[in-house]
Amino acid sequence: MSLFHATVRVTPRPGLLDPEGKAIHHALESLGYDGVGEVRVGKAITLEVEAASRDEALARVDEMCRKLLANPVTEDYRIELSEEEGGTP
Amino acid sequence: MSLFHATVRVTPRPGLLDPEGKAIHHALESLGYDGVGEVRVGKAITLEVEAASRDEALARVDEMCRKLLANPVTEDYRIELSEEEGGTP
Amino acid sequence: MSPTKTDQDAATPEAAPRPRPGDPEITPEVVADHGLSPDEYERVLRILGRTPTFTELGIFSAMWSEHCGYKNSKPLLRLLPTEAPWVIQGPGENAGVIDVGDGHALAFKIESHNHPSAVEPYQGAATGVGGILRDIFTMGARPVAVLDSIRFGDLDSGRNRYLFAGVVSGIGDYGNCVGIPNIGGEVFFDRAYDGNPLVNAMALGIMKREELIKGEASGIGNTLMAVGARTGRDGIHGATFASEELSEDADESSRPQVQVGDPFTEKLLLEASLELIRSGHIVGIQDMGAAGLTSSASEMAGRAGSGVVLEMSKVPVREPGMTPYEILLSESQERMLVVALRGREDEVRRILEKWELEAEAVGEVTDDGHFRIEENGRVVANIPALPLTDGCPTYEREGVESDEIRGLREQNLSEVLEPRGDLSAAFLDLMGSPNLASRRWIYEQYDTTVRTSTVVRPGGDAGVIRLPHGKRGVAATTDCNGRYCWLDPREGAKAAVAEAARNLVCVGALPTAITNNLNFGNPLKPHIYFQMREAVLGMAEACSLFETPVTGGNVSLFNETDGKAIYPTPVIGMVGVLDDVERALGHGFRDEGDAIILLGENREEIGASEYLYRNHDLVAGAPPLVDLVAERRLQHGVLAMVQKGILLSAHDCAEGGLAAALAESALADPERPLGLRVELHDRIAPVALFFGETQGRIVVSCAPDDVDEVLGMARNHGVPARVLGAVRAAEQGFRLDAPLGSIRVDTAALSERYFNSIPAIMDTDGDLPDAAGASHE
Amino acid sequence: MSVKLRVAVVTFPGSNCDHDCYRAFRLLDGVEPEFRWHREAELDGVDAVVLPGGFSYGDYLRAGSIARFSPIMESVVRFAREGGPVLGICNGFQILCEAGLLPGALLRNNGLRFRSHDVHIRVENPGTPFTSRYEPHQVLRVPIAHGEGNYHAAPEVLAELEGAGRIVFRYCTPDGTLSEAANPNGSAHHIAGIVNEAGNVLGMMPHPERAVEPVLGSSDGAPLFESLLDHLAAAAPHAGELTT
Ligand SMILES: Nc1ncnc2c1ncn2[C@@H]1O[C@H](COP(=O)(O)OP(=O)(O)O)[C@@H](O)[C@H]1O
Ligand SMILES: [Mg+2]
Repeated sequence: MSLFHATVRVTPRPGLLDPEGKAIHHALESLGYDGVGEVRVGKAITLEVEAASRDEALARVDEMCRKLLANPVTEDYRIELSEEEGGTP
Repeated sequence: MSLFHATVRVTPRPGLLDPEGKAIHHALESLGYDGVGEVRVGKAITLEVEAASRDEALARVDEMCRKLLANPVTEDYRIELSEEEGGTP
Repeated sequence: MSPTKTDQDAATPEAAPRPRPGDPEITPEVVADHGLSPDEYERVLRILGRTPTFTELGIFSAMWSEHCGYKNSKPLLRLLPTEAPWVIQGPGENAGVIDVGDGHALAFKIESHNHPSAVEPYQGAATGVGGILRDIFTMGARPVAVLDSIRFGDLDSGRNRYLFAGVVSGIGDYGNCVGIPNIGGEVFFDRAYDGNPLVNAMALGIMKREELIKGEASGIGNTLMAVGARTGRDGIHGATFASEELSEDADESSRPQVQVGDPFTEKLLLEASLELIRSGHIVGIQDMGAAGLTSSASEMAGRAGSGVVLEMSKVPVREPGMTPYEILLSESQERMLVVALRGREDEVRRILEKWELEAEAVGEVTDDGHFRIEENGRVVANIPALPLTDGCPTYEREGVESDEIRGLREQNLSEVLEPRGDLSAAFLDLMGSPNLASRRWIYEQYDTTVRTSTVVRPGGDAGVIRLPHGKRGVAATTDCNGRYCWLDPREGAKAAVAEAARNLVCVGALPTAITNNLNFGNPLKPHIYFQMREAVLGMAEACSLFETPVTGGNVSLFNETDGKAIYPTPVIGMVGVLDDVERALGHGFRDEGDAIILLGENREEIGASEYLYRNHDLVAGAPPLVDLVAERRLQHGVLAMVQKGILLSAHDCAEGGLAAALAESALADPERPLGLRVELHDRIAPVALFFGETQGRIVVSCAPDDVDEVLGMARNHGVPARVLGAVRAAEQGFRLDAPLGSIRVDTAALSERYFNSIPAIMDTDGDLPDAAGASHE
Repeated sequence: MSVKLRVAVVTFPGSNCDHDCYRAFRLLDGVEPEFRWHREAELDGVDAVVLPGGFSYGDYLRAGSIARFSPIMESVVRFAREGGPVLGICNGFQILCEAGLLPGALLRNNGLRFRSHDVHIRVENPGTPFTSRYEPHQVLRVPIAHGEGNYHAAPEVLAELEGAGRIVFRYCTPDGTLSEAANPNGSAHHIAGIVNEAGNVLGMMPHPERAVEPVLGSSDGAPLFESLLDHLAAAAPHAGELTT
């Protein structure tokens, strides 16, 4: 068993209004930053999972996403995985 | 000027309580996932910035983080940058 | 200045702890870093009969901080009246308790979280609400309402907008999640609070009289259990920190002291605690608040006259490798210390488990009167409990009034009394001042109706909730005008008490008791100590006369940034009782044609007013004087009228004066603003007549048929009264006429100004969900 | 001996309107509300289920996302599929969506802030078990108190809701007009409450249980609970067999 470090990025689905992203965009503008394109805000959930292999770890986290971490009606997700101790992203 | 695509990852500072992470951890456990280590929840903010160079883009986003995107008292941030069209991460 | 307590016995030498490997050595610098003066350290040496260990030094430092030890305020607090037949629990416990009839007892208290909120407004304010709720439910009472009294610098600064937005959402999110309605509060903006916002939260709880429980560690051999959230490294030395001035780089240096609140855990802890208290398995319970485990354990021992021993390795921690020092001084939120009957530990655990929380036995009650700390069986601290909790030196200092402030108070204001420009325009402008405009933007972020007991929501003179079963109710309000207190602390404090009581009678409640939050600057400065002393004396005088004893409160000193102090701000949180909540009255006019009556007298006072600040950028002149006896007659009179059921509305005149009070009553229902026509015959300067903040005035309305009765009752109570005019339809405008000037504004324009001013400031920018505006300008 | 109808009010960790719902039923005759802890597995013969408001599991992650895995939810889903009336208010609505008993999702309010005040809602469908005592297009005044009430669903789902009369309440002005200003959270089609296809599961963001007595400012919510009891009384032949 190895320990894997996962980051799950949950983002509002394209086309869905993201009022928080809009508010940040607006604030950046009023702070004088122009040329800032669309801003979108999602969640980044980091967790550690034990699994025998990278594939197994991925499968487990994917299941967690489908069940709990993301709402399929409104959100997409993406998983990044790295093995603890010298794992590569 | 090129367009850069930035992802800012904002995470609660180590040592600070992350009640949301705690609740998710608890939920994963009661769904039968064991061996899930600490869960922490942060934000992932994506935005596009125009800049003459990669360094300039980084500097701009860094400033945005300090001014607005991250709360210096409770959050750390990390910036990932990629140039639009064929940029490398 | 001299310490006022005699020294206590030294600790028994045989149990003396040895220094822990890795702990810093005790040097004069280390002592100074812990905020102890050389004299205070001398006293520590005498109490212990030896050099303290590092752990012990930390314990003394926290317990003898201003926040826990009340070094500079205790002698002053003794001047306050604390007794009445209806007081069940006065100062000294987690919260005061009064009898409110029908077998119900009301626990209530106010608490400040000023410093944490200055550093991190959202979490600072949220954890402030969490802390005050725990003070209530550790008494055995179910929290039923929250109020918040908050102050900021002017909103033209992005930093102040950021603090204001963060504080309001922190208060809201926490209380909303736990499910406690917010029923009122106050907010005030003035440059005196730049860099030093005040965040005072008050909570009320209801229990049956016999359910009262105290924070005492009694019963030798009983088990101390840590309950609720785990202990982390957050907020270490918060109590000491709260007792120092903020400096320019406060944000940098105070990072590790930020505590993060978890209202969800609080809600579980609330239910579990009430269940525990009712179960009979425990004899005492206390919040691990300021100075965490240290203060809760030593105070519980101190109150019971017992001792305690705690084993550090048993305390559930969030992070590995925490030292006893860290565990003892952590201010992690949502934790409790419980004294369980010996042998009932499993029953306690079962109750906590049901609520998905932990309970761990961490020590026991002893008979040796010592606060003893062990780490894997090795003694790391051993301090006599009583000298630790009660032996903190207290200081009576000399107070001297500042010449500058006296000068401002005595400033001649006759020039500003001359009308300048258009009174109507001045009035419209004034009603858009953040100090007078509708506070809807704030309280619409607060759940005000959860628990289905809120009879009068925020927006009126005081909030009202009904008690379970039957018709009785409780009303509450917070009040204090810092400008009045700055210019004249004694009069200002009296005015705060008087206004609070006035607010309560307006909704039909009999004022019964107060809690207070003394927010001041650095008490070591004579002119600040003068403010404290004068304010306490004014408060004492008013409370005695109104028969509203003080059952508890909080002191927050050192509210200074770079040497500049806030206004002295002794916030009054007052509660009152209603026999029948169906009689509770609102402040809004009802219908066209209703008569508008003024109770009380107009005087030519303009000092310390919002008008002066806004129009002349001036905080000067004498604040309005309170005639306490006349005030009491007025309050009795209004209460009698409300109880008789002949009034349709009642509203007191406060900031912004008579014109503002009339406008607030006319605009009470945003969906149905009303107009009015009022004629005044006072031959006093119009700015004073319209905008002066003379005390002791209440605007009431009644049906035309009841005018004679209202005037008659006023006469019987010795209250000056006269009909001012009548409520009109919105289309007929808002018109005030006086011999020397008049105001005529369009109701719609007035309404727009009143309701939209704060949103217009806050909803543009500088008010993002998180760190917006955090950058220093 | 009169037999009382039984209504289960489910308490999740973090629920805070459970007592309010309980009380709303308590004010009526012929019904016995009972609290059910979320860990109980069985509903055990109750006539209706209420998922109350609050912050189950702190609303962490997404409102309702964790509560829907509570042990009792399996029974609630079964009960609903068998046609039993289920009422989800505020957080209860969010849980119903997360559990898939109702379509769509509740997003963060478009103004990004928690909103707590009275709103007006229009009864769009008086033909449900929860609304029979209301007139068509009757306007009610009830409080809201939520941070995530912005109803969202795919266009085809919205079309289906519209077409089948499954939108039960919409936010409106006091005179019943639909307007953006009267929509407190940005909900699609001004939706304040919807039912499932069979009509027996209602989810709504406003709090009818907080508007059941004049002293609280409004009693416009009371007929909702009365409607439900009418429905249960008419549809519960088994009620006579129970013992009290
Ligand atoms: N911070 C706050 N939280 C909740 N309610 C508030 C707050 N500030 C003001 N309010 C409410 O707004 C209304 C007006 O406040 P204020 O002008 O201080 O009233 P008054 O002068 O009658 O004491 C009151 O009902 C008060 O409870
Ligand atoms: Mg006031």
